[in-house]
Amino acid sequence: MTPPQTADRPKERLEEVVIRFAGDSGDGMQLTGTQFTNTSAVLGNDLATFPDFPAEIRAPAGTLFGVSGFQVRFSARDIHTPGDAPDVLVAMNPAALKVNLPDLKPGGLLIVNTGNFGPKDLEKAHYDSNPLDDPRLEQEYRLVKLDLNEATLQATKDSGLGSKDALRCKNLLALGMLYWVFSRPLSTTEAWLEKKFAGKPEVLAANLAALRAGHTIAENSEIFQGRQYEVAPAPLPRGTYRNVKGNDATAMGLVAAAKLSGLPLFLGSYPITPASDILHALARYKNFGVITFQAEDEIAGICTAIGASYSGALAVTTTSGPGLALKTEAMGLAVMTELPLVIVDVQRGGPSTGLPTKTEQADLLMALWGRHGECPMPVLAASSPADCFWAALEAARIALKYMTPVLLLTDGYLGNGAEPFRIPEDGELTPFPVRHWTDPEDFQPYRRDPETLARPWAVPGTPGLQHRIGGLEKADITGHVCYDPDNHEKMVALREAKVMGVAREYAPLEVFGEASGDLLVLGWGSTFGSVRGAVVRARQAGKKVSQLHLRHLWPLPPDLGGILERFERILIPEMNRGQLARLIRGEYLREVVSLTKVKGRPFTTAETLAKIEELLG
Amino acid sequence: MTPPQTADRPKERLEEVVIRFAGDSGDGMQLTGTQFTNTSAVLGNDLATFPDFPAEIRAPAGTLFGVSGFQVRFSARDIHTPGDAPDVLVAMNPAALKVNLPDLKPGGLLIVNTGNFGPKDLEKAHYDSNPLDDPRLEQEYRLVKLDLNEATLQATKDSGLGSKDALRCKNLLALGMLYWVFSRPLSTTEAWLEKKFAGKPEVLAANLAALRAGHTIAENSEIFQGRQYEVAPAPLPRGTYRNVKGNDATAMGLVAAAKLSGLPLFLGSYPITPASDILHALARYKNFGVITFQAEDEIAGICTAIGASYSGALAVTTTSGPGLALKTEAMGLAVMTELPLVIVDVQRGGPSTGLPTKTEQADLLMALWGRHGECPMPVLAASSPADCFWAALEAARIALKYMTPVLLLTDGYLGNGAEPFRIPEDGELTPFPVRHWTDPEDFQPYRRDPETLARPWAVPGTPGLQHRIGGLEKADITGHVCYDPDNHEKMVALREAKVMGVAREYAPLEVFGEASGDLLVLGWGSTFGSVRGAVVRARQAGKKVSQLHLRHLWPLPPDLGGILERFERILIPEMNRGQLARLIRGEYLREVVSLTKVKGRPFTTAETLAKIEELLG
Amino acid sequence: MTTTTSPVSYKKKDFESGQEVRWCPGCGDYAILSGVQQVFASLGVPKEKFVVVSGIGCSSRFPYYVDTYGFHGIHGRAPAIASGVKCANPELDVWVATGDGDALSIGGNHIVHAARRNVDMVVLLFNNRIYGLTKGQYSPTSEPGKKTVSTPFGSLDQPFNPINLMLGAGATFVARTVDTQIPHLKKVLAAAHAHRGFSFVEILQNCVIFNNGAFEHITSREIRDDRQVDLRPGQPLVFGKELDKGLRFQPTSIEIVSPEEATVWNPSGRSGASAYRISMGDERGELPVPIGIFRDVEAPCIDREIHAQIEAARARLGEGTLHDLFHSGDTWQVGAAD
Amino acid sequence: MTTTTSPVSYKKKDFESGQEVRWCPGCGDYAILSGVQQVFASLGVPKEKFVVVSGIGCSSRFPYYVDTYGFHGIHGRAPAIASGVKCANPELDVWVATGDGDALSIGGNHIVHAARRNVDMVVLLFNNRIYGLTKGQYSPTSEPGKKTVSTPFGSLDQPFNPINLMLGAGATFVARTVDTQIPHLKKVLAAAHAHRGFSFVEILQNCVIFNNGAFEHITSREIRDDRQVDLRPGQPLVFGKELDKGLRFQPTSIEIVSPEEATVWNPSGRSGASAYRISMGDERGELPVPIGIFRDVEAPCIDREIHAQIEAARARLGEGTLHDLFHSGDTWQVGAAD
Ligand SMILES: Cc1ncc(C[n+]2csc(CCOP(=O)(O)OP(=O)(O)O)c2C)c(N)n1
Ligand SMILES: Cc1ncc(C[n+]2csc(CCOP(=O)(O)OP(=O)(O)O)c2C)c(N)n1
Ligand code: SF4
Ligand code: SF4
Ligand SMILES: [Mg+2]
Ligand SMILES: [Mg+2]
Repeated sequence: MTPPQTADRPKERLEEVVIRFAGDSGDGMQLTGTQFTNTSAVLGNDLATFPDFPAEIRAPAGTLFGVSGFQVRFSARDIHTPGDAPDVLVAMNPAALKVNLPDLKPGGLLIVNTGNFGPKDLEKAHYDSNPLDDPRLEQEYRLVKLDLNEATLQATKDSGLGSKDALRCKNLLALGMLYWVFSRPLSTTEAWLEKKFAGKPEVLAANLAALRAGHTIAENSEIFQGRQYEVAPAPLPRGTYRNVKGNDATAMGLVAAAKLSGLPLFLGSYPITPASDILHALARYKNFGVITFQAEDEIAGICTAIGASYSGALAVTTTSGPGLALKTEAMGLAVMTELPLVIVDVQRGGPSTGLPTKTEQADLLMALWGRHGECPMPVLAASSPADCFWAALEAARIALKYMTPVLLLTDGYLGNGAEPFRIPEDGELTPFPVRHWTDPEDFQPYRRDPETLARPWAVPGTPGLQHRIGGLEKADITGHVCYDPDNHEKMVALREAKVMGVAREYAPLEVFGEASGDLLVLGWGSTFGSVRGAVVRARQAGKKVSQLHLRHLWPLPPDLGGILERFERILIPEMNRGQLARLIRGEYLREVVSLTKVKGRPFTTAETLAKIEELLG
Repeated sequence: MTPPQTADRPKERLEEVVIRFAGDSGDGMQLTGTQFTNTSAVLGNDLATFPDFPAEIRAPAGTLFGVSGFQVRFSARDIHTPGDAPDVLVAMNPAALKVNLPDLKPGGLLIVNTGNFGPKDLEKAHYDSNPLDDPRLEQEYRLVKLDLNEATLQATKDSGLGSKDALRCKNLLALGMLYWVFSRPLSTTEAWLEKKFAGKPEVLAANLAALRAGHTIAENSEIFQGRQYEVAPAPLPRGTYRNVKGNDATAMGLVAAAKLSGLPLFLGSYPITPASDILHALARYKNFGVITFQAEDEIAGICTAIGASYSGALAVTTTSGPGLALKTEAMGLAVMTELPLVIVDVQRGGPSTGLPTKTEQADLLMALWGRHGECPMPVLAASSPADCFWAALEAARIALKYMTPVLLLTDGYLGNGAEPFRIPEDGELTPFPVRHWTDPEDFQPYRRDPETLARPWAVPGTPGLQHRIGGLEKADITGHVCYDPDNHEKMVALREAKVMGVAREYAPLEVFGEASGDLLVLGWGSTFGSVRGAVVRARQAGKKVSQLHLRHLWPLPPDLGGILERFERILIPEMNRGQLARLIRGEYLREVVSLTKVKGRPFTTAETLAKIEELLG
Repeated sequence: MTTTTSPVSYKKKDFESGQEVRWCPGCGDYAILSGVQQVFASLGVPKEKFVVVSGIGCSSRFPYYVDTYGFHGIHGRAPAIASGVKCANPELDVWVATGDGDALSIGGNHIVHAARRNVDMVVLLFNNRIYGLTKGQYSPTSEPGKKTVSTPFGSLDQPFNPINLMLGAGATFVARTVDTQIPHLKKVLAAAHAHRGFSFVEILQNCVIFNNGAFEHITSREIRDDRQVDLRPGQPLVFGKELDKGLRFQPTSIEIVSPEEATVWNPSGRSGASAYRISMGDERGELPVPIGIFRDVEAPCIDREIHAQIEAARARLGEGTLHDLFHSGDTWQVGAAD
Repeated sequence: MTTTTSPVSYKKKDFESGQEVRWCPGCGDYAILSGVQQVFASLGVPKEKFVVVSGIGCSSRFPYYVDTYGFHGIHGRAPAIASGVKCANPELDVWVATGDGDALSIGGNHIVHAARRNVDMVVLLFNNRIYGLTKGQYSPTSEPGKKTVSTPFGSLDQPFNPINLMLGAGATFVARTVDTQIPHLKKVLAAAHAHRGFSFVEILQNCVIFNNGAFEHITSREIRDDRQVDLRPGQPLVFGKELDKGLRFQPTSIEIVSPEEATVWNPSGRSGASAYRISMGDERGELPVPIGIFRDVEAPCIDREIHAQIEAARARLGEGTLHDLFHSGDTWQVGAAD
């Protein structure tokens, strides 16, 4: 948003806007951001959001490490990331200002709650003097100073709420202001408040009053110089949309897979940031027949899932890096017993406990090779919050079809971020009904389907199919324990062939841009959006650059090698130290340029673009 | 051994002989083989042995899966493997015959205990008729049939032992016979028996009687046609030697490292085949100040070791594949806290429980990349049983010098196999005394040594150095918890740089054979011996082939790339599906030929040779 | 544990899998196997409903020898795998075979959690006080000072008392029996099966190879009547060859008394405090070692509760459909509405 | 736990690390931190000897705030890390800070094994009956039916009673105290420290954010005198505002009686059966909740025993040298002998 130089009454049309709400953990910034998002979604904007909250539950008020932020980008175009730098920053206190101001675009709109700029607040944010007194602030940004506390107390004084509780509504007041600035209706938020505080009329009244007061203040006072903006709906594919967070989309994908396969869904999991939300989401789907089992640890999480898979359920386990590490041994058991299982790893900053609330893509090689023995497994990755739905569905489908564990990689950025999700239309999702084996005629637990190499799934309770499985090497066909050297080699090869066979059914890869050129930007996972943004801009600038984004990390798509050959150079941006690059080099003996970032933060479009420009001169 | 066609009184000289003892688990084959080995060692032969026992503790007598074997190769030359095919097979029962006969060299000496060839014995071995009645046996092999049971009962009848116990001595009788055939003295075994059965005079008498009877029978009866052999001492480097199993050598290397560093040794471990013997060996070194802590599981094994490392000990944890999988998460903690730690993985057949008593090299990629987040660690491998000593010593030295966990890979073949070990002479081992940090002056737990990048090792109990470490990302220098994006990237890079820096001090790689040529056989770990044998023979046949064997798998040696360039082709034999091959391809963009074997068994020299010949035409 | 299927009649051999049994000759596991097969045949449960889950160890080979569904898992994780099996399908009759190392060393956490959750299964702990399969290291039930390959100078750990550990974890059925006392074993296993919920049975088992005679002082024919007291629900605590001795609970101790004065055993008190007390024995080791049923109380089983909760949700909200799944939040239209 | 160093005098602030404390305002952890710092200052142990080890959780942030050696480990593994610290150097004064999830969910096995081995350390279990750090899932000590983010329809698990679990594991010192009762907390921690061996202290801790008031019914000022009984070694079991009620042990139950008739509390009986009994309470919940010292018995500590065994071996065999290491088996010469 680059506001025009002169103040004008008619609404200005903007292509897109990035707003960041920042305040204390207790200031309700996540809620405010979510409300703004939902309202904008209903208006038909394309959207992407990214929350960024502290590792602490309730860090002490006013501290720098306690700042909680929520960024939303809403657009009249098709967008793929929550945006690099905000156009608008709402800073509820000095700490929020200090942490976030460096990101605000020059000339951006800066809304500051002066009510929290007392000496103590400044001290907690390690400010020597009041930054609002610095004249440069007003020169560099469009500064709007308002005592939101005071305004909120005024607005809510008839609600019947004490002043402490009333003050809590100041985020709604800020929201109301922004609704006016960006020409959004209050109705979505009003409806939500009415539902949420149905039983608490005083709280409801106060919140509604604050929201409306914000709107009125913005409209009537001169603080915004009457400048109001509009962002038109985006030309998204037609359909019904909802906003989804990545973790919720993963959960939905799993439930959809259960429905489409006709199996009950079983989740064995142990809470861990940033994966816990998948557990939380699935726990709510009780009337969908979903079983969620909060296990004693990650090992029990996967082992209960393996047991449930043996019992015939669509079994899933969800975790993040440290938990994936703990599941390693049991993943081998799932490979050996050839039971379907979906393992979701929502990657976070490592190694060890690392940066638990931050994002990273550094579990890729572990997902591929981090098991003892020859232990192959399909590995998939989701590329956006809404894509988590499709990726989870695909992971489950492969697991069931091939009788194999499948590893799905997402990350903290995808899991917590949100964007609009087009709801699949009736008939768009093809059912893949799964029938357990029931025929006792010459049943052999390791006799394979000739096409998929899947073994039959015979579940306890089925008469006549009693058999034993386990982690020791299995004899081909019979599945008996077998130490024979040749059988071992054969079974190792069969397990490998089965997994490699999954690649046969991939749809052809789609290159964005020309099918050959100077540079291919090859990516996987959550870098999709920033790469797309950068490639679009580089192409607009006339560069011969294309983008290829991988859903399947193992087995690699059969047409990948050919595509790589058609480009002069390959650039691989990753939030790690070059793990996909290592895989591609080893697989295709192809030199690649690795762009790495290990900061617990996603790439910005600008960073990727800079690298493209550097390479293409 | 190719026995000459005519029977001759003077002893025939042989270059080398491979003997395999095979019988029931209860027949004492391991003991018999070990005694033959020790006696031959004292005679100065070069030696290599390989035991091969069933997964069952005491499999039912006479069954095929209960056969226990022990192969020893003794030689007048420098040798590196226990040999491909035996020259001599001792078969104590039909099952042992059936399992082992296919391996015996044509014309080889076959000694069979006819006392165990009753109908029941034959049935248990799934023989329809008595194989001894098949005339081909006598045509194809030099068959010696003797009722060892009867002979043993005769020999021991004055010992005072009941016949059931007396029969147990039949392995000694067989041993006595072989001692005569190969001109070995009885004294080593006699002395050993006297020590072992000091408190049991009747058992001692019976064993001695059986041993001597075997010798006498061989000498006086005509069963060996008076043919006696000699194998001269091998021209080994001068020095004092002892025979060592790989696992014992690993234990000795760790104790030596403790002595040389001046630190107490702490082992936190959980039993698992084939690694348990390292625990057993270390548990005996109490008067060396060694602490062995048998933990509740592998996670506790490594966590107690990490705790002990924090307390200032040389800390070690030992395991095999499934256990390594479980230690994955804690290995990340050791990386983040930058504490010295040696992790030994005695690889076995996988995936999952796999083939627990068999050998494999399929944990390499897991050792390199099998941890969440960017989690680098030096990885070493031992190449022969005796080399386990040197590899363990080196692993400990690196861990202490660089303040890092180090992973040492051996395998079941190395761990259980044995060969002569030249005892280091006084002064041959350089001490590397470790001094914990004690200086409180401006102490910072993450201030690094500028050369090694190691952080100071300040141990609890040291006044003035109180500090906190843990798994969250650390601020550079201070080690405080730090979520700063740039610091994270910096620390990831520093940890990587520290590990990569280890390569600076490697000795130059030594190529066996010319420094360039048509083919380089590149190996790691226990394939060393079979590759060496094959390369020697190919070179004798005039091929331009050389061998390079890697001690350091990560970081890779800086001179490796240059060496690879000097060969037309690279062959990588591995007991996996091509893991080193993948690493080399990715690292050097160099095409390689992968020779893989996943049978739970080591490569034979012949297999490697065949591939070399195929490649070189 | 109960199942809702109609009774079927079987013979022991119907539960023999035909796989060659690979334990050492003389191993106590053989008798246990035979006892379990007899019990299975007697329960009237269709054989396809049985699932035997195990970890790793000699004892964990158990499932291979029983002709039912079987899962030979990984070391220590059998209770977790079994929890998954049972919670996914509560109609199954789930048994766990595990060793003292498998269950109490590496698997200690899973077994206490399965107990706490009261997952409806029978756990058979083959306690030979040693690691058999890995060739003789001491285990968490080995006596202190034990010399083994891993403790050549004698172990320094205090052992667990498995009964107390399980009582402490809240197990709703806790019992002990002996490999060589098959009638007792069968009686105890039948009771364990009849119990609805988590049933833990410690079986004293002889490992002839690595710990031969470990329980001789309790189980040998000559002395066992004096060294054992069978905890029989509703029966007085009497023991001795002639049943001529009894045990009586005092406020903070247990006394040996005449059979008439003996306390009547009640394993169904909610607290399990008496079970704990009798299991601990006395300081001087004079009291006989209890076998039989320490605890047997009713409590909700998580496996059934899970499904009940699902049914309740379905009853209230209707079976969730794909449409519900997608439309549970705010939605909006792009393009023409349908 | 005892250390052999000379006493030193400290103030509480000597144990403040100066790191910004990052718990939620009002969290019970603040009071516990302050109590522990006071206790540390009072023990006469040189501060460099203290090592505080933790796992992961809000409570596991503890080591950062105490100016001693500290190790913030990984989730659930603190007892194992601490066992290594202590066994490598028994002179250290080792403390573990852990939460109900950290210690009893993922870490359940390590804590029972540390207890069994009697590793000399003090374990502080911050029991808030919830997962704080991961934002409010139920924990193994949460009450059944609890609605949390991971159990929106109510949890179906039965909780552990941590005291019973630790008694069952054979812990030699077991106690309970309360975040808001600092004098009691200090008294109990001092006793835990004085105990030579594994000392387990459950601290009832309020999580203001996710489980506010979880212990109100036991700890609120108005009712706590009637709802708590302090187990004081050698003192009668009395309670009530006016100490006007007592508890008396009966053979299989506990009665409320007059103070004069109250049983004198003895936590040092080997079996721990009385501790188990009083911890279980009664079926109707009428008995007050015990705090204080449940068990306190002497037993060998593995950390010291390890070193004693090494010393004994050294005394018998002499300190092993490199030469001994290499020459312990048969050797032979190649080439001229030296
Ligand atoms: C992860 C892992 N760690 C260790 C082992 C090795 N292991 C197999 S069984 C066993 C212990 C067996 O003891 P127990 O459970 O008492 O069974 P038993 O053989 O005595 O019946 C061990 C340590 C393994 N298979 N997997
Ligand atoms: C291996 C692993 N699994 C899961 C987590 C996530 N996690 C961190 S703390 C915690 C539970 C915290 O609960 P509790 O131990 O009761 O501590 P509190 O925060 O309540 O003090 C969990 C599940 C983790 N860090 N590591
Ligand atoms: S080692 Fe022991 S427990 Fe294992 S099969 Fe043999 S006798 Fe049985
Ligand atoms: S979430 Fe609860 S336990 Fe954690 S710091 Fe906040 S109040 Fe304390
Ligand atoms: Mg055992
Ligand atoms: Mg908690």
